Amino acid sequence: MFTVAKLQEQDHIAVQNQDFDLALEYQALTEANQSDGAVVHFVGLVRNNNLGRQIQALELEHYPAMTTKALTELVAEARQRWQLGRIRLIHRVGKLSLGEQIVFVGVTSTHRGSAFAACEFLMDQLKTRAPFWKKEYTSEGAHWVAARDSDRVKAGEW
Amino acid sequence: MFTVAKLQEQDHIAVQNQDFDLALEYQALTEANQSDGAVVHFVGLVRNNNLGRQIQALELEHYPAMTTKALTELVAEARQRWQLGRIRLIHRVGKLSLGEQIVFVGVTSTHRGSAFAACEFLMDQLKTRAPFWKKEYTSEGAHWVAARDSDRVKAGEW
Amino acid sequence: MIKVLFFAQLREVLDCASLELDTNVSSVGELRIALMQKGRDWQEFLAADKALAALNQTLVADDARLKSGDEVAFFPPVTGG
Amino acid sequence: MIKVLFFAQLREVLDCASLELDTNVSSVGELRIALMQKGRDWQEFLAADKALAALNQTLVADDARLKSGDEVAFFPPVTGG
Repeated sequence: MFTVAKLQEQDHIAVQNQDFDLALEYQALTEANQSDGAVVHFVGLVRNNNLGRQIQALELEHYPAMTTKALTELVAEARQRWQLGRIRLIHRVGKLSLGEQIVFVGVTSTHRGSAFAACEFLMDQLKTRAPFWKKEYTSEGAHWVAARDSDRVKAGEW
Repeated sequence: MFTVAKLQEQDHIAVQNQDFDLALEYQALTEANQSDGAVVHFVGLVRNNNLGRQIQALELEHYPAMTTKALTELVAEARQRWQLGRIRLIHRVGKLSLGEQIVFVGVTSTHRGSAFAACEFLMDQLKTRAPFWKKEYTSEGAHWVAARDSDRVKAGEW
Repeated sequence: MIKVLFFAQLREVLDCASLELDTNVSSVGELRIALMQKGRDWQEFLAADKALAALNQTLVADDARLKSGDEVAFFPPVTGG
Repeated sequence: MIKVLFFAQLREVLDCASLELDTNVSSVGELRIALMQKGRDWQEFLAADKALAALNQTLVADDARLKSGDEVAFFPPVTGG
């Protein structure tokens, strides 16, 4: 019933505490890759305000045994829908301060339309199907972030 | 009849011979910017193959008096359509080798949907409305690239 | 034997990260209902509209069948990215 | 006096980057037709379906009105990015 999605050699998925370096990610997407003319990056950062609350920090919990599996499936789905070159996806966990990087999705393709679509698809699906949860720390205390209806709608539109 | 679009202080438009550094562009989009949680980048590169032709290099010509004006108008249109943080747009001209960077569009926003849409909108409009022309150098000689119908269709869909 | 995991807010309000259940429930939905008997918080926060379920690390609907040795996780809608 | 510029393939096939025209044409379309009289290549490559026009650095349709001192550019559909 379930087939296990496998990561292609040129793809990279990581769930990690440590920060990532956008320049190195870009290098990994483009070096020795002269066939792809389009690179699209998404970076998600800890912003200072969510629904009117002043954020001081975030804590990201995940379900380790499931996370990589879920992300690998998303990458496989993206590859079924679009002709893509390389895909790199990094999600951080643990405590993150204001302004820190949370997530990176980088996609290359011969044409820009596929790269834009796949990058946004991966983010939209990750937001509803990958087992990460955010806890916000504000001046009024900590609380778990509620899922957004808009994220469910976006993910369903693909 | 025509109003002259003006660039906002946090925006950057450049048409230049020299290369750009993605890491510096990312820094300019994100530093001292704790309100925007989403960053989307597009980079266009010289790829080795276009419609079956083996590319060795590109030459990019432009209409200097018009280019910055056209790009400034596109950025102003993007700002009218979406709530955006910072926008940076760089287009190179002159002779470019295989694998070199041609164009950068970076957009930040509080939410990813706007950043993705504006970045793709800017690229799609630039492809049909900004006065740049590519000449391809192949093993069989040089020729001007023909405009793609698919680019006209994409630009018209916004 | 079924291994059950809880994450995020669910782990906190139930004050439970994991438990093992020797049970003959045959579906994720039956497991959910069995767990909801454990107390008022369990009843409230495990309700099908509040807690998603994953069977062996894949999101499933409540009619997914269970067998001994399975790992089931319950958690709130995800909020990463 | 109208300043006329040509770019890319157009500049190459017409072997002309710019010219100044003392003319009383009143629109971009009339200017286009006047220039098309200059030779076979001009006729072919300045045709409305092959050459876009910009008036004072803004893309315009052929009915855009001209006045002395204007800068008009003709060029093929753009291919940057």
